[in-house]
Amino acid sequence: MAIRIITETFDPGAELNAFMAETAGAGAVATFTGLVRSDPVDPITTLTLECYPELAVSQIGAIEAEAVARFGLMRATVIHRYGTLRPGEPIVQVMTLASHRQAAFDGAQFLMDYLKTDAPFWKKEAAPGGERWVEHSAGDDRAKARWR
Amino acid sequence: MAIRIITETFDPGAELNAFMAETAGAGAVATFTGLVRSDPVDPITTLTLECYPELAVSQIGAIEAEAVARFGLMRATVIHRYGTLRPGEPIVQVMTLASHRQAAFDGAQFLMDYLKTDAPFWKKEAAPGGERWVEHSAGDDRAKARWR
Amino acid sequence: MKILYFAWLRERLDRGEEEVSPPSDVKTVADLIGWLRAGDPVADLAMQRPEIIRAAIDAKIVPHSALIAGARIVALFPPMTGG
Amino acid sequence: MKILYFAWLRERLDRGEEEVSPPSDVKTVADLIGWLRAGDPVADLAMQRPEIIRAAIDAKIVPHSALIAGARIVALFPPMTGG
Repeated sequence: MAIRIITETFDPGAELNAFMAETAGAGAVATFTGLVRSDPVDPITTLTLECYPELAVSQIGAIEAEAVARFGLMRATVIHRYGTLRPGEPIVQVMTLASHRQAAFDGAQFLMDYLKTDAPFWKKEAAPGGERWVEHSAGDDRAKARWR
Repeated sequence: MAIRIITETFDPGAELNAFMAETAGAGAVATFTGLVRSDPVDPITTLTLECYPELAVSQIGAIEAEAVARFGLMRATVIHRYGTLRPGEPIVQVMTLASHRQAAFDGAQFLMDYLKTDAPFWKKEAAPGGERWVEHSAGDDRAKARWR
Repeated sequence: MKILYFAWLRERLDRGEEEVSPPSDVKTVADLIGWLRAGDPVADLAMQRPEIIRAAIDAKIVPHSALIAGARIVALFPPMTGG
Repeated sequence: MKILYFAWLRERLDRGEEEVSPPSDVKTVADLIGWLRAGDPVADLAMQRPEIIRAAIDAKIVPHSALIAGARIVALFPPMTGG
């Protein structure tokens, strides 16, 4: 298990390769990479993530431990950035290692669903017309609820 | 959409980065990487995949087109190897790009479930005790059936 | 006791943290939010919907019913939007 | 007409392909499998459970009821184990 809460950017492919360097006989790796999205019709200039790092480490640590136990993962890594990011930059990456593909996929989806609602980050979009805080999504609450 | 049926190995991280180089405003990338598994208790020495390449291209092309249409993916890539592989080597990688994470995850799972049952590859394991063809899995049929 | 504020709550209050010494009848997070609002019209407006404010005590998420006795750091923030 | 065999079917028959000229009453894939089995004890044994044999005509998967008229390449193989 590993958690990295960072401000600098990261290299998604290099992270995947580093994660896979120790596969220990396991056969399935699921990766999710979240990028700063920008609607061509309504573009943003930057996305700023505010973070409470101490709480992020404890919350993500708990989420990872639950994912590992629940899906029998052999390993899981979460990388999450904060600070000011531009469109196309990676925000988050989760990687899971399991013997079989369903466990790897389920673990990665579980981690993402919980990060969306339970990890102490707050997103603010800056666009030519001004700034706005991204609102908490009811859809994200529903996505998390399916794991109960 | 892209399909690569190859015998040489590939670099999972470099493939992910190449896939993400053109994200065109989309925010979610799901990746699945399948590696040659080896049980420490009952190890294999090699895994040989036999392939019917012409049929693989037409079958995987049809599966990709269905995934793109069904989940609204912006892009999908499937890389599948054949030939003789050693434990830990990558066999397969699927990557999906979408605006939102659920579509990316669903598209990648759909592709993997269909590859398992509908792509013309046949696996043979070699172990110290001899060789055996991997049997078609009823679990894989059930995994595919959930998408109907 | 230190209080941390995040995101739009921090912006509306125009401060990211402050030291406070609530009286002894302020026992829970809910009491603390009420006491902060009572003492400051800006805080009163910023937390006018206390049910959407989340709380953590010493880097652990807690409900509004949690006791604040012994807490070193109480964090108050809007719903999270990570991932 | 060329026939391709894959995986354990190829191994049991000890050949990956062959040219055949079935008579005109061999109309479907099922007929073709029956005709191949009738002409060769090794093929008869290898395809003794025809229901598990999959077929493709000119690189397109087809059911056993598919007509083989006009086919250039018919492939016969066990259930696939890709991914």
